[in-house]
Amino acid sequence: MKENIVIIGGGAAGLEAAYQLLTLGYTPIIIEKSGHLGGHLYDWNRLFPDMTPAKQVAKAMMERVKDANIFLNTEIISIDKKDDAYAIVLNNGISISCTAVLVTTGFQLFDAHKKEEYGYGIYDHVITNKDLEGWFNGNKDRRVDDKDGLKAVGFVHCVGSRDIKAGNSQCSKVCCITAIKQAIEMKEKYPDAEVYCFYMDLRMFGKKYEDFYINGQKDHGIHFIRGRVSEVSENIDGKVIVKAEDTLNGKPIKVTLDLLVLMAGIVCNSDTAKLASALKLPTDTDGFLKSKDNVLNIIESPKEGIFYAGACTGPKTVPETVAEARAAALAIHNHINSHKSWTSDSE
Amino acid sequence: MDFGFGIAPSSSINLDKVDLSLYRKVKEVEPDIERCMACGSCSATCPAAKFSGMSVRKVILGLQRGQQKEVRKMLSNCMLCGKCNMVCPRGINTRHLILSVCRYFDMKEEQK
Amino acid sequence: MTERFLSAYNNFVLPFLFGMGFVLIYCLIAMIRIWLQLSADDKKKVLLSLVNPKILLKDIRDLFCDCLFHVKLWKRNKLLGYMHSSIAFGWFMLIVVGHIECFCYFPGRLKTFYYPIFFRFFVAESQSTMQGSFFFFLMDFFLLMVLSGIVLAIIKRIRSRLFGMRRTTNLSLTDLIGLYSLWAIFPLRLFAEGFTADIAGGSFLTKSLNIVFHSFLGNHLNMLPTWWAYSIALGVFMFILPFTRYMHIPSEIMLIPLRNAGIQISNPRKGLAKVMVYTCPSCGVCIDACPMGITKRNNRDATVYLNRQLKRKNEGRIEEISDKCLLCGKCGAVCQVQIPGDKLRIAQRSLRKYDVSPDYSTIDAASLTPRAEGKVLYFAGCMTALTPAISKAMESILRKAGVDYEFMDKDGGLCCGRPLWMAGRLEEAKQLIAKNEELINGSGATTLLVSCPICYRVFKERYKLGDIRVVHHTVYIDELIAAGKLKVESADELSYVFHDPCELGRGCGIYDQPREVISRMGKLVEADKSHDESICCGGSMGSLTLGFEKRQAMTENALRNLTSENPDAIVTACPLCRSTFARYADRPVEDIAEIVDKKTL
Amino acid sequence: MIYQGKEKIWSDYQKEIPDDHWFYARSCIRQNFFPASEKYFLTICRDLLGKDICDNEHHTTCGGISYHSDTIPQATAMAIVARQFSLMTEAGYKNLVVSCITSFGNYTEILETWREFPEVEARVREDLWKACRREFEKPEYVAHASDLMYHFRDEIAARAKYKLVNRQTGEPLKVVEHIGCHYAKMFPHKGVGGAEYPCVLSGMVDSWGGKVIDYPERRHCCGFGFRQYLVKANRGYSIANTYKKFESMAPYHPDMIITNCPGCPYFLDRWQYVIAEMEGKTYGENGFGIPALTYEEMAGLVLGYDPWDLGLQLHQVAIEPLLDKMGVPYDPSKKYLGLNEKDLMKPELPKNLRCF
Repeated sequence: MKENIVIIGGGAAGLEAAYQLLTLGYTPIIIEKSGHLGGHLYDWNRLFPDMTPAKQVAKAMMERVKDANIFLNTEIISIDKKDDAYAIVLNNGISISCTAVLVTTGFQLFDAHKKEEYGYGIYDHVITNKDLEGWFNGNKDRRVDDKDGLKAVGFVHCVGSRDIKAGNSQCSKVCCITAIKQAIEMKEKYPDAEVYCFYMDLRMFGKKYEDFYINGQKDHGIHFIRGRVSEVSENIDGKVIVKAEDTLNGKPIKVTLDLLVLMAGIVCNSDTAKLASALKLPTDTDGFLKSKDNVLNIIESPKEGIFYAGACTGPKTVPETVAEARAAALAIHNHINSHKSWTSDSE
Repeated sequence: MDFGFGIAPSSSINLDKVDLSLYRKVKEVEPDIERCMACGSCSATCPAAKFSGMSVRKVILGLQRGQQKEVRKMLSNCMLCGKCNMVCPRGINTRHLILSVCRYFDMKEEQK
Repeated sequence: MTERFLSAYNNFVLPFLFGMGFVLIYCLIAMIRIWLQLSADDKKKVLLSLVNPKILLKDIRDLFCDCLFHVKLWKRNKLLGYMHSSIAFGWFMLIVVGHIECFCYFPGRLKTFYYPIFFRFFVAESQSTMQGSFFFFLMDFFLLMVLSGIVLAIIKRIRSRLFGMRRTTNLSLTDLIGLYSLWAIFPLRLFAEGFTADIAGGSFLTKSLNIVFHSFLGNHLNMLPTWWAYSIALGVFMFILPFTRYMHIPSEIMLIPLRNAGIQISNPRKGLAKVMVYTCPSCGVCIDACPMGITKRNNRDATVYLNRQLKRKNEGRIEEISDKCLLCGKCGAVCQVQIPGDKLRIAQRSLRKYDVSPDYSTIDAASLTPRAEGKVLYFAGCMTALTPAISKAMESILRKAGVDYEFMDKDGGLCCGRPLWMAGRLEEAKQLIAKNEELINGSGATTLLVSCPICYRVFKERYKLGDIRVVHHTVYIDELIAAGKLKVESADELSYVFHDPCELGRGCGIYDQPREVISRMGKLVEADKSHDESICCGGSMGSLTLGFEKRQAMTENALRNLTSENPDAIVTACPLCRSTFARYADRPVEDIAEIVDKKTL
Repeated sequence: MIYQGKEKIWSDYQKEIPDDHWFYARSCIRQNFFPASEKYFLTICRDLLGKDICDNEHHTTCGGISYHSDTIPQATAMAIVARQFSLMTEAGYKNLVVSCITSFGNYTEILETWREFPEVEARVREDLWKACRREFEKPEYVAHASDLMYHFRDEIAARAKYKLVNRQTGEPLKVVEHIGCHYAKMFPHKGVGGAEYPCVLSGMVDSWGGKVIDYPERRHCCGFGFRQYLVKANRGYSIANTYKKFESMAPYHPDMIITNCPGCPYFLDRWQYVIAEMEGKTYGENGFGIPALTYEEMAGLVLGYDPWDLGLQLHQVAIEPLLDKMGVPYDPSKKYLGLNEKDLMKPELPKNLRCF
């Protein structure tokens, strides 16, 4: 089959869709702006709920798309609709004409610097969820000072999520479970450490998430404090002092920590916005791409021939993303078939 | 010199300094205490709540925050009826918890 | 009969005499100590009971039925019953007949203690008489009886399953010594009397053995050593008896009059409780009966182990066993010596010191007192607030029957005090009971209707409510139907099994009325184990330490027992049993009130 | 502490401050607490730097103190502010420099309210016209006097006679900077460096040779809190706040505190005496307190003005140890001599807090 299908973004959604399209007999083109495939999986260490190594997942997904056309370090210069097809010009000089475009541009993490009161980039021992995954992956990080082991570690949920003033009213969905996962991992590394999770709500919606939470409480003794951290400061030893309200107690609370981890939320990828304006794709009230229908048709854009999968339409977990990618591949297949019958009819 | 006022005590709880000895003792004999998710079912069903503000949820939280005095006050009208035990969705043995708090509570420590 | 020795003495009697002397002195001291531990009230009660012919008669009957005939055990297990009564009664008769024999021939020798025991050694049969053969026959007969019991005991030790026992206790070293010395006594006696049968005479057993011996042992040289062995076995047994489970033999003799005098356990280590603990024969019947036993790790938490640990003063284990128990009372129901395991545990729990003690004096009773002049006062209890189907059904029944009633704790009330009592917080429970008495007595009601057996038990046992009648709803409904106030619409084809709640059945002895009611509603089937052997639902508040997950296996086991006849629904009469069973049951679980409400006009 | 991180934030919160032609709005309480501060603001700007600053005797309180003490509604404060603006307009100025932090907050809040709700502004204009036949233009720029000082910090540094350096050790002085709550907490973009890590004072300290210390309770209120102090029943909370701040900064052993608010230097200064009386605790070296200065007083010291002319004898906490560290000469005998050598009388010395 000669139909060109362009997948924008080589993360979990892009890779899964490409694999499904390959099995359907197409040769999709993956355009990836970075130098590697796998998206955020590449930076992550282990995935909830079964602690699967992210590398292993990414590798399995990459293995299966070897036959696709893959452009790494590539960005789209322009994209235009020409008749029934889309003409795409890439920064490496290549032009592609394609029948269907699958947007799998995913998400980016909220820039934790913006929550100035948490002092990310200012205090010596404040890091983000992603930094911690990097550290789990073996990256050196001066901020994680574990020379004498860590005695107290805190996790701040909802950093840049459910925060109108930070420009994101939505819940990022995965941070609660990620925080508990990381808290458990820290407790496994430092069994004597006191680990605190500062949360507003715990949204344990997914498979085995609640079990994770109970494990975190019972087997690991993680302290869950319902209250959003209001301010962070540093004491003379360079330790982090966190203040919050213990809302279940109605009292302010203060604790000194060796490490504070900010659970930066999920926001729409800034490159997606560029793409959206080039294609005149509408964005939804949450800042993510707007689907044709948020109930029945999350994977189609309002524009014919443009499809969505994964976190470009909102925060999602990996399995949700993978499921959407499969659905999108099938929708593209159906689109091309109906398109063909329509063109052959008119001939 | 008498200024007619004094330095108001802080209402803030400093987790670095909080006295968790009672909490730890109770946790040893009733480890399920950790499983509380503060749903408040126990407080809502408690027949002693209207007399002494009894709430197992608050008792657990109070222990975790070193608020022994408040805990003691709440326990003063507990009738050990076991309703909290029945409603707890996390299966915490609240009666054993309450008895253990009463048992290991150190009056001398509180009077200090 | 003539005496063989002028001195009427031989050194071999010494082991027996030492053992006998020791055990008698030991028991005497123990008895005095127990007596001193009794409260003045209890002492008075016991003394009065001993001059009350009715109680005295009961004491004697109990002594024979329990100690010698093991009537209870016969009912439960014929083989075990025979084994125990053959040894106890046979031995008892050997002693009695032996003394009578001695009294007939040499009454002057009775005072030597050993003479009647070793009678056959000291005498020679001068002429064969009818009287002599009669005694010879009786003695051989009872010896055979005991020996048959010993044979059974040895088989039981090797293959306990043959006797229908799944689990039994592990014996301690002293118990083993006691056991083996006990086993040895009677074969040795047989041998000893066998050797002397040609001199002192004998009957079918000893005489025959004597002939057998003579066929290959020509002289009497073997005689003295066997009598020595017999005496040593007796001496060892009696010497070690106070340190073994066989202490139950003298203890039970003391327990029977104490219990019949109606005194109660107050301290788990003193007085009545102490006698009870020593009366425990470590038979282990309670191990199979214990509902916690379904989980292997709870096997060593049955009452027999509590008694053992109380004897050993192993505080850690005593506390663990006491706190874990569901207080269902089944161990007491099956116990051969009727040791109330639940009461022992409550007494043990009551010893604990608490730094925080509740104080209910600030609760304003006046504002809580219901107005129910001349009415029936319905008390649903705390638990029923969580199973509102019961109180709704009960109200509906009362309306249908035209009963003028007042719902005492519709908007919540005070706890009845039973949970505190079970937790061993007796003083606090009494405070709460006093508060509730104030409310109920102030209400002007004539009847206190209770639908929770937990409340019912404490109302019955501990409340002073004057003329107010306390009645459980199972009984009350039965009365309403019998009086024609409630009309049963139609009995249906469905079959129901009734679960006897611990507090209602074993606790208050109510078994028949609920069955009477149910049989009017549909077909009543019985569970595998029911009435006083019904199995606790596992939800009991009696246990202080058993967590939620640990109870699941118990509930499932109780459900298996209830559904042995595959009933369509399970009926109970306790809100706690109802909600506990409902959690895991594969068929409807309902309170008796709900069924009645559905089926009556 | 990662300095580059703060610099990045500061770059996001820079505000435009014109060089010249300002209408000066004085503070009602500063003139009483630390009268020399406002005088030396004018001296430094006008005489030293040659700037045009208009000081108008007809202006009144801005109403901020009553507004924050819940004694007047915002409408009243708006009418007062409108009159101040009309004075500025009449004087021919477009830039407003405000001496008081609460005034600065008050002006900012009112201007932002008018921006959001133009009908409120129209109403205020009508009220002002009806009341006193005045009209006004809104200021083009509103700066706090410390913004201006921050703006001129390098020019002052170039003229400095003394540095914020310990003469004996050569080490920079450890300076606690305390920003008034109403400076940027309400509108972070109106303050130099934003609300979380303001650099208006730390910029001056850096520029004049000192070292800012960042302690955990840096953001906390000085304890004045208007009603917290003004209502005696609440006064325990007021001092509790101050106490908390001192406890938090104590491990750093600061040499001085500088502030840009009228209430803060007053309470950070006077409460040290009260804490010493109540708790027996002092926070400076050798039983002294930590001097709490206004930024003008600090600038005056750096520029070499006489400490007594700067009014430093009006502080409760003895200033002498700081002067000794900086090497600023002073005549102890003239400490309590006022204008024309009038005897101000030496106050009674406190029991626990060491003073001269």
